[in-house]
Amino acid sequence: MDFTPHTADDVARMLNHLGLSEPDDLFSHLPDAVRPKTSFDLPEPLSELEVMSHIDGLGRLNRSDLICFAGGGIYDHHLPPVVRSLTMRPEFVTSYTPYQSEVSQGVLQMLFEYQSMVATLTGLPVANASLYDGPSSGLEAVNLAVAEKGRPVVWISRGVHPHTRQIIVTFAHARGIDVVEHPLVEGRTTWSVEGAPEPAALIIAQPNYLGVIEDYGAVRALADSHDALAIAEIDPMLLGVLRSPGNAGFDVAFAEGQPYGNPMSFGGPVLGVFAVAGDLLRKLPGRLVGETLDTEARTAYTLTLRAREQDIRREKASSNICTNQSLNAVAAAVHLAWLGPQGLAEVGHQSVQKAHYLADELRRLPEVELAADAAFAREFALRTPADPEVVVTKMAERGYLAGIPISGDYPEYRGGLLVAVTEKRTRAELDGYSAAMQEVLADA
Amino acid sequence: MDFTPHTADDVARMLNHLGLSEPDDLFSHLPDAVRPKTSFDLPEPLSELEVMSHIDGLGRLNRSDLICFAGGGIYDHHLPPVVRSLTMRPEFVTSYTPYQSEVSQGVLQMLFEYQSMVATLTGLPVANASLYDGPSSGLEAVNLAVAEKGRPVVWISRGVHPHTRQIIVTFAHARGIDVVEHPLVEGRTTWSVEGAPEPAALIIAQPNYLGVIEDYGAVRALADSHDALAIAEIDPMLLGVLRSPGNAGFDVAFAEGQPYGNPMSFGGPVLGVFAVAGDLLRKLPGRLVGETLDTEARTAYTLTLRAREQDIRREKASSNICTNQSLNAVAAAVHLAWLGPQGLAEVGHQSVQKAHYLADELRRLPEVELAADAAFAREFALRTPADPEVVVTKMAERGYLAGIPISGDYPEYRGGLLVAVTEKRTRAELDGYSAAMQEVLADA
Amino acid sequence: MPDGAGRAASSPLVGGIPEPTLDAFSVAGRRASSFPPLDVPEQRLDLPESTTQSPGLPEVAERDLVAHVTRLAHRNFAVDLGAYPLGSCTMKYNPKVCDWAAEHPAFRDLHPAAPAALTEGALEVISEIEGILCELTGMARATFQPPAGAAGEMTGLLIMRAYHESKSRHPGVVIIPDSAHGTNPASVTLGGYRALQIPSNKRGMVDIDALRAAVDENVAGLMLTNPNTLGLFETDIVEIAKVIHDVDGLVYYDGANLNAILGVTRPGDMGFDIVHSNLHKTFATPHGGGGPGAGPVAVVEHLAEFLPGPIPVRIDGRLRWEQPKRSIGRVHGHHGNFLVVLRALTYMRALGGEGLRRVAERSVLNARYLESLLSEDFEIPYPDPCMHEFVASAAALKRATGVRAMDVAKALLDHGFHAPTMYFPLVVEEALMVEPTETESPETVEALAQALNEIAAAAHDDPQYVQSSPHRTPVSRPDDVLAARHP
Amino acid sequence: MPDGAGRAASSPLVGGIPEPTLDAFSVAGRRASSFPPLDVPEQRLDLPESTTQSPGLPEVAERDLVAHVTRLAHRNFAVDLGAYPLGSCTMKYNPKVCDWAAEHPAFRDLHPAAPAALTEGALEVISEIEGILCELTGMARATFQPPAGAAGEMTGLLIMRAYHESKSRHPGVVIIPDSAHGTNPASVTLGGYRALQIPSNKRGMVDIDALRAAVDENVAGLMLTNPNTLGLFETDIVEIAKVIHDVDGLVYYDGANLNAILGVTRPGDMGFDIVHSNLHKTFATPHGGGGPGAGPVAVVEHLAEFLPGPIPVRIDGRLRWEQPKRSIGRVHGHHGNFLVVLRALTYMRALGGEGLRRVAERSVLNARYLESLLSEDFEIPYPDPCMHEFVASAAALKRATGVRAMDVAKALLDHGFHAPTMYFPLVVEEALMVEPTETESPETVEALAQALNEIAAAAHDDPQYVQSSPHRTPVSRPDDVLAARHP
Ligand SMILES: Cc1ncc(COP(=O)(O)O)c(C=O)c1O
Ligand SMILES: Cc1ncc(COP(=O)(O)O)c(C=O)c1O
Repeated sequence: MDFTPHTADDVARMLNHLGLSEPDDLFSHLPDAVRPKTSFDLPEPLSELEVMSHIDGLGRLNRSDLICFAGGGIYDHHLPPVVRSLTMRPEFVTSYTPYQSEVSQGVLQMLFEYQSMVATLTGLPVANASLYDGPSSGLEAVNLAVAEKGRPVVWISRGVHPHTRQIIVTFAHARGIDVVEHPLVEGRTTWSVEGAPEPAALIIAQPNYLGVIEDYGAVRALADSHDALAIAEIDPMLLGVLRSPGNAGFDVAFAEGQPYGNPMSFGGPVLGVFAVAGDLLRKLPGRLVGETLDTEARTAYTLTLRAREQDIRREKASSNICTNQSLNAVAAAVHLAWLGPQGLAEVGHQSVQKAHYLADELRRLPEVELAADAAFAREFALRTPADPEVVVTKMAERGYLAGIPISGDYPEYRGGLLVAVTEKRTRAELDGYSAAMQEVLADA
Repeated sequence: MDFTPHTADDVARMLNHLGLSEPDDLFSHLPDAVRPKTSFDLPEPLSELEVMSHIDGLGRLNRSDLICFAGGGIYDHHLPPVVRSLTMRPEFVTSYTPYQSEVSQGVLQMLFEYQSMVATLTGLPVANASLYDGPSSGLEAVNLAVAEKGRPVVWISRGVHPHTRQIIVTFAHARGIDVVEHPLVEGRTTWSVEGAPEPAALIIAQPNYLGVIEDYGAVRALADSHDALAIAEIDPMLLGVLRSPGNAGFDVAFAEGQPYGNPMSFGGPVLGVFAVAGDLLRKLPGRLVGETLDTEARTAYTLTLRAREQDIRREKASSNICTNQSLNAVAAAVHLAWLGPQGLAEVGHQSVQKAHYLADELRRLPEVELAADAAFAREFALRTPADPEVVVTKMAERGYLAGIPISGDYPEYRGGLLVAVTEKRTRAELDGYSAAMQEVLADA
Repeated sequence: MPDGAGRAASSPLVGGIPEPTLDAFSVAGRRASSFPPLDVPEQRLDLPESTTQSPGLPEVAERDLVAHVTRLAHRNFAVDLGAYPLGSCTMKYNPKVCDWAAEHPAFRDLHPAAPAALTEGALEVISEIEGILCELTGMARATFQPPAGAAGEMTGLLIMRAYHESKSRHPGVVIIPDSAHGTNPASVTLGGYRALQIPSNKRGMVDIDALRAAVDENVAGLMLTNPNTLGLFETDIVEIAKVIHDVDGLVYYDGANLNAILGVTRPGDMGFDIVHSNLHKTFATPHGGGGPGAGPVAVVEHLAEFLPGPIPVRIDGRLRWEQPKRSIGRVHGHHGNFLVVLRALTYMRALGGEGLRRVAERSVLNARYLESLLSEDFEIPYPDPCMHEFVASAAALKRATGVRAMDVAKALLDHGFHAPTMYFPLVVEEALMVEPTETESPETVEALAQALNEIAAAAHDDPQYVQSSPHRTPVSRPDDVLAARHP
Repeated sequence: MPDGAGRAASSPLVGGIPEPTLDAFSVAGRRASSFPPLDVPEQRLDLPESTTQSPGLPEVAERDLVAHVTRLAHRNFAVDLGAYPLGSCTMKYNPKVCDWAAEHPAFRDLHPAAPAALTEGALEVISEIEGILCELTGMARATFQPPAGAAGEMTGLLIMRAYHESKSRHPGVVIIPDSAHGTNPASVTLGGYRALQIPSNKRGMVDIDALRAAVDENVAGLMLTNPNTLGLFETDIVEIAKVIHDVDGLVYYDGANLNAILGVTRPGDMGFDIVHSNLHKTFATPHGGGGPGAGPVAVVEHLAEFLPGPIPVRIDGRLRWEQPKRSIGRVHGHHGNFLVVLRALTYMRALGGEGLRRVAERSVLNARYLESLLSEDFEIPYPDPCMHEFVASAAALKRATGVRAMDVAKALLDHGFHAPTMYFPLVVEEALMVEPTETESPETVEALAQALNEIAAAAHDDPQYVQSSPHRTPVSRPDDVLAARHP
C-alpha cells in the first residue's frame, strides 16, 4: 500500500522546482559515512488484502476467546458499544494534544469532564488528564511525594501491584530513592516501622493485589505520625462500593484505569488515573485542562498550569510526560457517564457478590483454600495442591482463563492463583469454572 | 434497556401539566373496543449484556466463515475498512432524506457524487440516488418502459436473474403487463420473435445469470426494429473489463449494487443501481440530487425533479419509492473512489482470470463440465454427476460455500451449480476448492 | 487556492465554505486501492464485449478521500447531533448496541444463497422477530422481504388482489383518505388499482358517511394510517373496518405511526387485515440519510397463504425456507433488508414488552406536552388530543406576518433543531408536522417549544429576518430551479 | 433555553455556541446503563471500608450522552479533516486498515497476564516489529514497553546508567543541545542526571568545539535528535558520536524525527547506541487527542542485556517471555501500548521497504517544497536544506507589523489548516515549526504556502485583523490566566 498522494509526475515537478533531478538528491548533503552501503533487509510491500490476512493469521494464534477470570488491574467488564463508537470518532482519534484550543474544544471538554468525574469519584479535588497506566502512575506518585516532602524514602506495601513496585524500584534506583517494602501478614499490610528511614509517603493498594481490603484509617494515622503522604493504588471499578481514598483522608490516589471504558488490549493502551489533594496541585504530573472564557466571554476549555510541564519547565518539570493516554481518558469519561452512579455501584456490587459465590464454591473442593483468609472484594488468591501454571494450562483446554499464578511475585504465597470476577460472568460460567477446576485438580 | 430519558418525576410533572394522572390517561379517548383485554405476550426486557449474548448465540448458528464461491449478484469482494469507517459515520447513518438541504449537504453531495460515478461507469447520462436492490430495479425498469412506450409488454431473457424475473412477474400481473420470456440456448439468449406481442422493452443480463456474456449489439438492433427500449441488468464489478451498456447504446441499465461498498449482509441492505438515457429523465424512478447555488451564490446540492415523486405527484408518480438505500449508495461512492479506474479494472480482471483458472481445474475432474459452453466472465455454471444440494452440503464440511444450485430456477440445466469467483480468492483457495470437489464427487 | 487542497475550510468548524467534488482531488495516476499480484497463470481470453478503456472514475489518494468525506459529514445534521422532530418519520435515537449487532460478522458476512442449514441463525432472527411483530400488531404471519414502507404497501395491495382473485373477483378501487401519505396513492396505482380519495371530516378523520357513500362491490379495500397523518386516532376505526368488510374488502394498515400505540392497541384489534411496519421508524433502525429501512408486512391468518415467499417454517425443530401455498411470489431479491431487521430485533429484545409500551406512552406524552407549550401563533386545526405527533398550521402567522411554514422550519435550523415536516398532510394549510419522539427529554421538548415560540415572536417583529433564515448554516436556501438543470 | 436541551446549537454546523457540560444533562434517576439481575444468591458481606454513598457521577440518558459527545467531536480539528502541519509531531494520515487491526478481537480482548502459550500471536507481533524496527534503526534488540517517547527517554537513560554501573562508573552528566525538546532535559533530571545544555552553532547544529570542551569523564552520554528540532541533519554526527564514545559515554537518539531518514540512513550508521522511536509519529499510529503513543527503545548488541523485561525470545520455534540478563527491570505495567504497536506493524507491513523509504523521500520533498514557496516574511534562520520539517521565524514580521508567530498560527486556523508548532525550538525567535508530512498532496502544500503568504500580506495591511484571529472558529483565544483558577 502507499499512503502518499504523489504521482511520478508530482515528484518530478517538485524536484525540478527545487533544482533537483532525483529523490536521492534530497539527501545529498548527508555525509557518505552515514549512508549504508548495503540495502535494507525489509519485507516487501503488501496490498490491503494481504496485510489483513497476515494480521488475521497472527490473531488465530491467540486465545482471546477464553472466559476470563484473570485480573490484576486489567478486568473483563462489560464494555458498552456506545463507548467505542463515541471514542473512536476520528475527531478524537486523529487529533493531537489540544495546543490550539480554538479548534480543540472537543478533546479539551471531554478531558475536563473526565477530570471532574475522577475528582468526584476519588474524593480528591484535582485529577489530571491521564498518565500512561496504573503502575507508572505509582512512580509519578513517588516522585511527587519525594519532591513535596524532600525525603528520598517511601514505604510501600507488598500488597501494591508487583508491577507497580517493580517500576518504582527500577526508577527509584536512578534517583537514589529508598523504597522500603512492608510485608503482608494474613493478607493485610503490617508496617515494620523499627529502624526504617523516615518516609515521604506510605503507599498501599485498596484492595491489595490479593484482593484483600486494607485499613485506610490505620495507614492515614501512621502516615500522619511520620508527616508523610498517604497514597493509595485503587481498583477504580469498586468506587461504588468501597469508600473513596479522599474520604479516607488520603493525599494521592492512582489507579489502572483500564476498566473505565477500555478493552483489555493485552495490557495497553490503558490509562493511569491520578488525583491529588488541593495543596499538591502545583506538583501534579501530566496535562491539566481548565475552564475559562474566550475573548467574547464564551465558555471555553484550555490546557492550564502548563508551567509544571516539560515543554515549559524543561529540566525542572514535575514530570517528563508529553504524549499521554488522552483517548483512553475520553473512553473512560464516556463509560462513566454511561454507567452513572447506579451503574458503577451495580458493577461493583455484582462483581463482589459473584466473586464471593465463586470463592465459596471453590473452597468446597478438596484441599482448596484461600491463600489469605481475610475480607476481599472481587478478587481472591486461591491455593490449590496443583501447580498454578499447570492449572492455567488445563483450564484453558476447558475454555477458561483461570487467573494469574502469583508464586513468582509472592514466594510466600506458593501455589497461589489470583482469581478475578466481574459483573459480566454469569452463574453458568462461575459453576462451569468450579466444575472444570474440580476435574483439573482431580487428574493433577 | 430503556432509551427514554424520562424519570418517574418527569412523567408525573408532564402528566400533571396536561391535567392527567397516569400514562394510560393519554389513551383514554381510544374506544374500548380497540383496547385488548388480555395483556401482550412479549419477552421480558434485557440488559445490554443479555441482548448481546443472545445475538452472539444466534450468530453461532451461521456459517459465515465458509470460503465463499457463491454469487448470483451478491459477491465476496474485498471491502476496504475505509469504506465502513466513512460510511458508518453517524452524520450519514442517523439522518434522513435530505429535505432540509441547508443541514444536509453531506448526504446530498455524497449522493450527487455517487450519481456522477454511476453515470460515468454505465455510460448513461442520468443515475438516481439508489433503489432497493437489483431485482426490484428490474421492476422499475419495466414500469418505466411501459410508461414510455405505452405498450404493456416486455420481452425478457431467461438469463436475467431469476429473482428479478420473479419480482417482475409478481407485479406485472397486477398491472396487466405481459412478460414474455425468451430462452437461453447454449447459454445465450435467443429471441423467439414469432407471434410475440410488440414489446416496450427487451431486457437482458450482462453477463447473464449463468455468467455468460451476451451480445449487446444484437439486442440493441432487435430492440430498434421493434421501437423498444434496450435494458440491461449488469454486474457492476465488471465495468472495468466489459464495455458499458451506454457504450452499447442501451437505454436503461440496472444492477445489484452490493459489490460496490457493501458486505453480503445475507442479501440486504444492498442497493439498486439505476441509470437511464437522457430522454428518459422525467420518467426516472427514485430520488435525484442536483447541483445548484444558494442565496449567496455558494455551490450547494439539493433534491431535484421532485415532481416525479410520490409525495408531490401522488397517484401519478413515476414510482412509489420513498425511503431508499442512501447509506448503501454512500458506501458505493466511497468504495468506487477508493478503487479508482485502475482498481475497478483490476478487480474485474483478477476475478475473470481466477474464474477461468478454477473452471479449467474443475473441468479436469471426471464427468465435470460447464453447463453452458460459452464465453463467461467471472461466474460459471458447473454440471457434475452429483446432486448440487449434496455437493454444497459436503463442500461446507470442508470449509467452502460451493456455489448456488440452479436446477430449481433452470430445470433445463439440471444438476447445475453456479460458481462465482472474486479477486479475493487466493490460488490456494481455488486449488483447495478443486481438491475438495474431487473428494466430494469421489464419494458421491 | 487550489480547489483540491486538503484544507478543512468546508468544515463548519473552520469556515464552512463549499467542499469541492472528488474530481477536484483527482490527479491522473493517483489511487488508494491496492491488490495482491495475480497469483494464477494469466490467460489471453479475448472475451466478447470486453473493453480496454479505463472506467471514468476519480483518481484520489486515500488520505484525500477520507478528509473529503469527513468534511462532508460535518456538513450534515443527524439524530446523533440533536433533536430531529421530522413528523411522520419517527427520528428517535438509534441505539449503538443495534449498530453492534448489524456489524456482527456472523450476519454481516453471510451470503443470502447459502442453504438454510448453514444460515439457521439468520432464519431464527426472522422467525423470532416475526413472533414479536405479530403480537404487537395482532396479526398471524409476516414477511420481512419488503425493504421499506412503500414496498410493504405494494406487497399488501398484491395480497389484497390475490385474496379477491382467490374468490374470482376483480374489484378496481382502493379507498384512501385525503390525508394519506403520497406513497399510498402511488402504490395503489402501481398495484393496478384506482385510488379513490375521500375527504376528512372536520375532526380530521375519515368521514364515515362519505366512506359509506363511496363503498360498493368495486372496492377492493381501504388504506389507512392510525393514528392518522394528523397525529389523531381514528376513533371510528371499528366502524370503518366494518363498512369495508361488509363488501368483503380488506383494510390495510399503514404502520408509519405504529410508534404511538405499541402495547396499547393493535391494528388487529381495530379490524385491520394487512399491516406494514416501518422498522426504521417504530423500531429505531437508523434512517441512513434516506435509507435503508424495512417494511415488513403482517397479515391475519386467512391471508397468510398469500404472503411472499420464501418464509421460514419450523420442521421438526429446525427452520427451513418454504413458499406459502398461494404466495403472490417474491418482492425482494433476497430476504429483505436483513441487517435492518436484525437491528430491530435487537431493539425489541432490549426493550421487551414493558419497554415497547413505554415507547408509546412517552412518544405521546412528549408530543402532547410540546403541543401544550406552543403559542397561539401555531394553530391546531383539530380538537382531538394528539398522539405521538401533531400538525400545527402557520396559516394565521402567514396572514399576520407573511412568514410561512417553510420560513419557520428554516429558522428552527438556526436554533439547533432539525425542521418538522412541512406542507404535509395536504389537508392543513401551511402545515408543520411535529414529532418529538420518546427519546427526547422534557428539557429538549421545552427548548423546542421555546425556539418555535421565539421564531413566531420574531416573525411579528422582523419578518424579513425569519424569511431569510437560516443564517447560521453553511448554505442557505439553494435554488431549486437551477438544480433541475444539472441533475 | 434550558442548558441541557438536546439541540445541536453547539455544533458549528448550526451555530457553534458553547456546549454545556454533562451535568447540564444530568437529572436524578436518569441512566443509560443496564445490567442483568444478580444471578447468584445475594450474601450479606459487611465488607470493611464499604460505602453506601452513591458515587457522584452525572445521571444522563444514552441519547443525551451520544448527542453531547458527537457535538463535541464536531468542535475538534483532526487529521481526518485536513492538513495538520504541527512540527515535530508528524501528523500524517492514519490508515484505516490499522484501525481495523487495533479493533481485531483476537488482540483487543486479550488479557496481558495470559501465558505466552495462549498469546503467541501477540508475541509474534512484538517479535516481528522488533525485527523491522531494528533494521530501520541499525540496532540489535528492542523493548516495546515504553508507552511514549518520553518514557523511551527514561528507559534509555536507565540503560545508560546500568551500562556505566556495569563498569562501576557513576558519571553524573548528560549533554543535550539547547535546541532539544523539553522531554529531554526533564527525562535527564528524572533519570538522576544533571542536564548540561550546549549551544547550537550558527548552522543550528551541535557546536563540536563546545561539545569537546564540555565532555569529560563525568559525562554519561549525549541525547540528540537527528534531523534535529530545526529540521536540519547534523552533518557532524559521526564526529559527535566519536567525541562521546571517546569517554566511553553513550549516544542516545531521540527518534521523534525518524520519519525523515527511513530507509535512507540509520541511527546505527551514525554511531548512536540507544534509539527511541515514536510509533505515533513515524509509523502513522493516531495521536488520540494527546495519546496513546508508543516509544519503543532499540539498542546496540552490547546493551541488549540491560533492556527492560520481559522480552519475547524464541525457544525451539515458539516465543516465550524472558528477562534480559542484567535487565534494568520493568518500565510499563504490561507489554506497553500493544494495540498501538500492532497498528504500527500493520503500517510497516503494508508499506514494506520501498514504502518506508518513500515516506522519507516524500516527507522531505514536501517540506522542502513548502519552504521554497514561502514569502520573505518568513525567515529561514539557517542555511542548510531542511529535512522533513523546517523552522521559520516571524521575528522580522513582528518587528514590521507587530504580528507574532502565535497570530500567524491562529490566522491559519481560519484558512482551514491546523497551526504549526509555535515558539519551539527556543533557539529561534518567533519560531513556526512546520511539518507537512508525506501524506499531503502537492496541491495541499501549495495551498498551505499560499495561506501563510496571504496571512503575512494581511499582517502588513491590517495587523489588528490578524492579531484578533481566529475569526471563524467557535471560540477565540481562551483566557489562560482565568483557566488556571479553575483546574
Ligand atoms: C404515513 C407514511 N406512510 C408511508 C410511508 C412510506 O414509508 P417508507 O418511506 O419506508 O417507504 C411514510 C414514510 O415517510 C409515511 O410517513
Ligand atoms: C523532538 C521530540 N522528542 C521527544 C518527544 C516526546 O515524545 P512523546 O510525546 O511521545 O513522549 C517529542 C514529542 O513531541 C518530540 O517532538
